[in-house]
Amino acid sequence: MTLLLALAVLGTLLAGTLFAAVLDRTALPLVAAFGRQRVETEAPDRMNRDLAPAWYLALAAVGLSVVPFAPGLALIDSPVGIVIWGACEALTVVTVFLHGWSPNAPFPLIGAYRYAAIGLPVMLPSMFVLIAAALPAESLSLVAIVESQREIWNVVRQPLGLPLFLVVALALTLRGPMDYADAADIASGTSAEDSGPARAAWQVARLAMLVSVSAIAATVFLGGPLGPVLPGPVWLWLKTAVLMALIVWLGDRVARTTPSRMLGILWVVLLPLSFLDLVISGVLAL
Amino acid sequence: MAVTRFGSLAARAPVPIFAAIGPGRQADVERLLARRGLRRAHSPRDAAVLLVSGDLPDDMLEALSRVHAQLPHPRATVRWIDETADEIADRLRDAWHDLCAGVTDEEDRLPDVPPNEWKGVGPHGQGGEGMMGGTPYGRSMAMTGPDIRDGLQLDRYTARIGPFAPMLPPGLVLEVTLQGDVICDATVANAAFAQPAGADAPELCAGRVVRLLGLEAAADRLIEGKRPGAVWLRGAVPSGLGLAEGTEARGRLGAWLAGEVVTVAPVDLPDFLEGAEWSEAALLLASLPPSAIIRATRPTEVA
Amino acid sequence: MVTIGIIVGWTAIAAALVVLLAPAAKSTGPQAMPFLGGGTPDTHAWQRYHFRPYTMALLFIAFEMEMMFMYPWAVVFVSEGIKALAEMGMFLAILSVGILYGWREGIFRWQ
Amino acid sequence: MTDLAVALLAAFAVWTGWRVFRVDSMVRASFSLMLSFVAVGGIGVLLSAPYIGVATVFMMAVEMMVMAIFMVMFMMNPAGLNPMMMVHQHRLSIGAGLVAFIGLGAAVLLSPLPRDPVPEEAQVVAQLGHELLGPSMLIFETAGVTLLATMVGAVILSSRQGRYGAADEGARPPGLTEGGEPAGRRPEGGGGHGHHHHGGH
Repeated sequence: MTLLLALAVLGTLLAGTLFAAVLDRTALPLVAAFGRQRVETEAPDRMNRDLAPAWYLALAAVGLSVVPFAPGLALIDSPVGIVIWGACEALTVVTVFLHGWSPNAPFPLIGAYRYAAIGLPVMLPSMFVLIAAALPAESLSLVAIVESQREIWNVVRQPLGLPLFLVVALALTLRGPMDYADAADIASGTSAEDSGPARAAWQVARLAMLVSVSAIAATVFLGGPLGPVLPGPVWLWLKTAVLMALIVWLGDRVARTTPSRMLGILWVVLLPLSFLDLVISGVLAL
Repeated sequence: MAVTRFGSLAARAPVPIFAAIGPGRQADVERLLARRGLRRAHSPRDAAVLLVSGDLPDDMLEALSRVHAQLPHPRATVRWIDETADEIADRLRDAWHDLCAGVTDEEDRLPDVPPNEWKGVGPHGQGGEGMMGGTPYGRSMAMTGPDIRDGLQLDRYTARIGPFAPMLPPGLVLEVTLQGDVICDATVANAAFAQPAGADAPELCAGRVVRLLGLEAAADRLIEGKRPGAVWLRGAVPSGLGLAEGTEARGRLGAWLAGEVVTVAPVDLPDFLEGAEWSEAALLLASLPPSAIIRATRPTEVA
Repeated sequence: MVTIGIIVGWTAIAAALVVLLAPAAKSTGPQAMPFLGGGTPDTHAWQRYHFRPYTMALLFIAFEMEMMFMYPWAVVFVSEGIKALAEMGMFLAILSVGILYGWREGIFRWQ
Repeated sequence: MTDLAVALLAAFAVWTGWRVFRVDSMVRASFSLMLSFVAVGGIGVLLSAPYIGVATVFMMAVEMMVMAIFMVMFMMNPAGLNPMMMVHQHRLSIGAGLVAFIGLGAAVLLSPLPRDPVPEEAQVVAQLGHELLGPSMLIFETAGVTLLATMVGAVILSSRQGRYGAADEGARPPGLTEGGEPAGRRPEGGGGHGHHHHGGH
């Protein structure tokens, strides 16, 4: 059973990444990048440069592993599923920072520090909305959170939850309005010195993370594998695909403000909103 | 067989181009790269073809060679002198096809030497004494200085950015001293290249700002004369940024999106940039029409 | 046990994949230079980097610490009922004072 | 099997902990320490404390990120471009480390540990929650006030610009001797050299 689930996770990650590349229109550029030279910068931190995309990819895989593919069936069926996902988010910040730090070049370095400034406080709304989803389930396990949505999905129970989580998703996948790591004013930031296969590996990891974060959002807010007629995994895939398209669409349509202004918005607007979300969810759960 | 199939698949990807824009060609290049099938790379590391447009002054050739060297192999250079945009687009595609087929490549134009001699001197072979001394790997380490915002004595990073930096106006070389991402000191080391009035076209100016706001596709749509199809464009530009003659960056972007030409009297650029964060500085420069920037960086010609 | 195995497994696969797919290539001196649009740097980019929102980072650590109490709280929220709501309300109110204070002092700006 | 996994994780934690003092780069040192804590968190998970274990990983990822930022900000040669020695007072620190290790090891080996494994169906997270809302409520609320004090203290100590102007206005570094000349840099930019003193304002 474990092996079957591991294959399901791997297959979902591969197919999802391919789908994400098509959505993002980066499939062919990625193929082209694999055939090119990988430039080495002056005195880089080689170990961290090589491992940053690997960690990012691994975090995407671990994140997807806690998602139940059918009711009661997850590869990592842990009683603390959402805490594992939270740890994946925290480690993503570390990974993106290392990616920007390792080439020893100014624009990646600025991108790395900007991402640390934005990525850390972005985790707070994420934790609040996931905890709000755990209240009615009386458990931190994603399997239990799915079970608690048999009657009504969390997207209805906590209307602020999904929009706030989409902001987190944009930040985790370095997209559009929350892409402070790879912005245009710093010549694509942490990726500015990446070329060839290394660049492609980082972009693939970014797309894989899109699959994971969408699957988590589908599980927590849209009932995951629950649904009539079709089998559980198919429902999960459908919901994940819809959310992936939504996140890519948002990333292409919403403008990005300056990092210092976004920092203020995060603490002063989004954090109180996530407080409110928790209170609504708490009162409803009682 | 596998190699050729891989190559032909890669050749169908949009051509990754890094543009080195010369005098008078900014508008042409921006319109060209908004076309389908051509992709504007933000960094030469992401590009395969270097597009050199216009007549570059001799003192910019070394910078051009440096950018050329920074493209990964295999790479190609396409010069745009007086061909039409269609011809150049075809030549760019041909160059990319040749690269994918593995037929062509170009060598560096600069000698392969480290920036400074350093090996074998000092206790660790770093070329000097002490923990911060010497030029390890050919470069010295940044030294401390007071910050302009909070006075902390942390490192100051000085570099010349440009003339082909994608976030700055073409030709402009800024010598900046950064602490973190805040500009502590800025001087204009080379003026922006002269551009004809066509570069002030509202759709091009709006496209430049929108690109900095992270909306690549919307910027291309604007340049093609379509609606941007994006939200929070004006709102994303901080209010109070780039105040010149009573208009600020946000207002100028609004005017450009409405299709109006904006003229601004020359501003004191270093004064504008000092104390700004790098992202604000880039937005601010993009929010000034090229004519204003050119006059601002060439004070002698104004007088 | 299984959990740890799975996590270690994914990490090992990802690391092997990335290292195998992306072999490092030799670069010449000019090619290795950091990209500055044709410009040159005076020094290494690695520096005592002035991270502007440093006060925010300290406040964030304290806040994050507090969030760790909320996970076990969420599990027993329904069974403890109104007591849990009141207690967490009090806890969050205390910490909100900290955020309000930080906001008044302007720490969410680039210092 | 579990014993072997615990031993391997413990070995990894010790090795990465040792690496902290052997690498030159502050970033590498910080994240070596993080890996060490991640391994300890893994041990926590294996010892049937899933919440504490995973929360350790979560917290340490965040904290080591912030630590790396501050280490790079204030340390000389932060990236280790020149080789350097990461430790001071060698003998003393080795001695202190050995004493701590032996002391803690002895405490673990000599104290009577419970032998009965936690039953599969035990709701450890729920038990923790009931504990927090029941007997340990005072500790929990005290933590809230302590963290508030931490926040206020951190803001006061580190923020320069506040509502009432710059924090170092009229400030003067302490003297090297009691009542002596101020040492170090003056806020108005004295340059930090011992020889051109002008009285602080």
